[in-house]
Amino acid sequence: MDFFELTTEPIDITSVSRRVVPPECGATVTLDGYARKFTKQKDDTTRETLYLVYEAYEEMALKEMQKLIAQARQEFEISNVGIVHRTGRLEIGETSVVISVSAPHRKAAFAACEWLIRELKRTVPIWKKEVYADNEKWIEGEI
Amino acid sequence: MDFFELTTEPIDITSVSRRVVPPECGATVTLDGYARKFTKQKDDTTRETLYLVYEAYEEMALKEMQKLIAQARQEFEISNVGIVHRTGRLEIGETSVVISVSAPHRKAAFAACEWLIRELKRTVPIWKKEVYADNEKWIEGEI
Amino acid sequence: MQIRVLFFGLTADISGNRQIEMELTEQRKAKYIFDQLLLEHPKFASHQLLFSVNEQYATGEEILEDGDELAIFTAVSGG
Amino acid sequence: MQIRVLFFGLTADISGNRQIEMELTEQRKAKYIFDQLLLEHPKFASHQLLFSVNEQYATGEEILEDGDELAIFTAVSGG
Repeated sequence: MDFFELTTEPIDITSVSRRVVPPECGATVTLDGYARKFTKQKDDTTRETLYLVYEAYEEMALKEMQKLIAQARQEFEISNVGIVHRTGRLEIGETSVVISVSAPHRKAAFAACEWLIRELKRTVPIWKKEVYADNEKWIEGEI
Repeated sequence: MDFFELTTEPIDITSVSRRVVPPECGATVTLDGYARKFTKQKDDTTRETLYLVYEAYEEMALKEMQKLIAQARQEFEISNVGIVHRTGRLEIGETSVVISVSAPHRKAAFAACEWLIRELKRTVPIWKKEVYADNEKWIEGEI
Repeated sequence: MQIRVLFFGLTADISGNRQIEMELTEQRKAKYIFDQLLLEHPKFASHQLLFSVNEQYATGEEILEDGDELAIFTAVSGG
Repeated sequence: MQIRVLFFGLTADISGNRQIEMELTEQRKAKYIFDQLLLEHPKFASHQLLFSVNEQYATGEEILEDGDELAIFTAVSGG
């Protein structure tokens, strides 16, 4: 069973990755994305982030995740996919997104997981705000 | 901090993957390998495995894991690596190996994790025995 | 006919709204609404914006119907 | 001089041992021991075997010293 969820609660990586395991499978690959403490600015200085806020267009985000999983299934020989993205306030180091992909052969699981996170960052309507000591900034992706 | 361990206890994926997270990092990729219930035989029939037994040449296995991590650090721009392999009796679906790699850029984490599991299966002295209803078999790798 | 427009993140900050209702007296393409919002909020112009109609990415060529839900937002940055 | 040979998995099953001690009266290469074990256990011949000396993969050319730990095992299958 595939699944795709938004949550405001901390994400437990094990529970995500174990939910995609079917009995015939050999490997699960999991991407755990989390907040950086220091980010490089355009002028090459680094800035310390205090915490982050993620905001989602929830209904559309879930639809886009579902589309990504459908596309991944066409492109890669995979068994199950689980995607959980957190929203709301996140402390540094807390997991913002987990993507787990199980497959009979691990090569497909690696390829699909890497493809899914790249596409998620490009298409799923979720936005990140970095909050600094004296300021805050909505991060804009690249089109 | 890198780490590499053998354990006879169940492996908690979250605790492995979180241990490799440094504050400057952006992503951790984790490979979760587990026992298949059905394995294809050379004559193309499938066989049901009841449980597995992993045996390790422990001191050498740890040395080989350490070498793999050192090689991975030379080849890929990664932050930390954690490898935990379980030994003893494992039930179907239980995790036999977890490899977590953190990196500033997820591409390197994916590449290094895939490389590490491939090399681990080739070089680290651990053996798997599949136990069937009427029989059992030590699995031999490929040289 | 009435449509709804949603804003998120930066576009919500700039517009000062998370959601507005708009009345249309004749049939229009989505582009008509998006252009109007760009005029109303000049600060939008300095950002790469994306649009959606009924929770699907939109080109602007979509013919609007009563009850449609539009959204305008900056390039996504989740993950 | 005395050396130790370890067996794992299939080689332990075939040899009926997990560990044996061997006496050497003169200096030998590791190959000498491995060849002797292959002779002693003809079933080894139908498997692809790997060897180690002091927890390092061995070619057989290693000159043995007192207290060395050798091992003989099938191609690994962890993961």
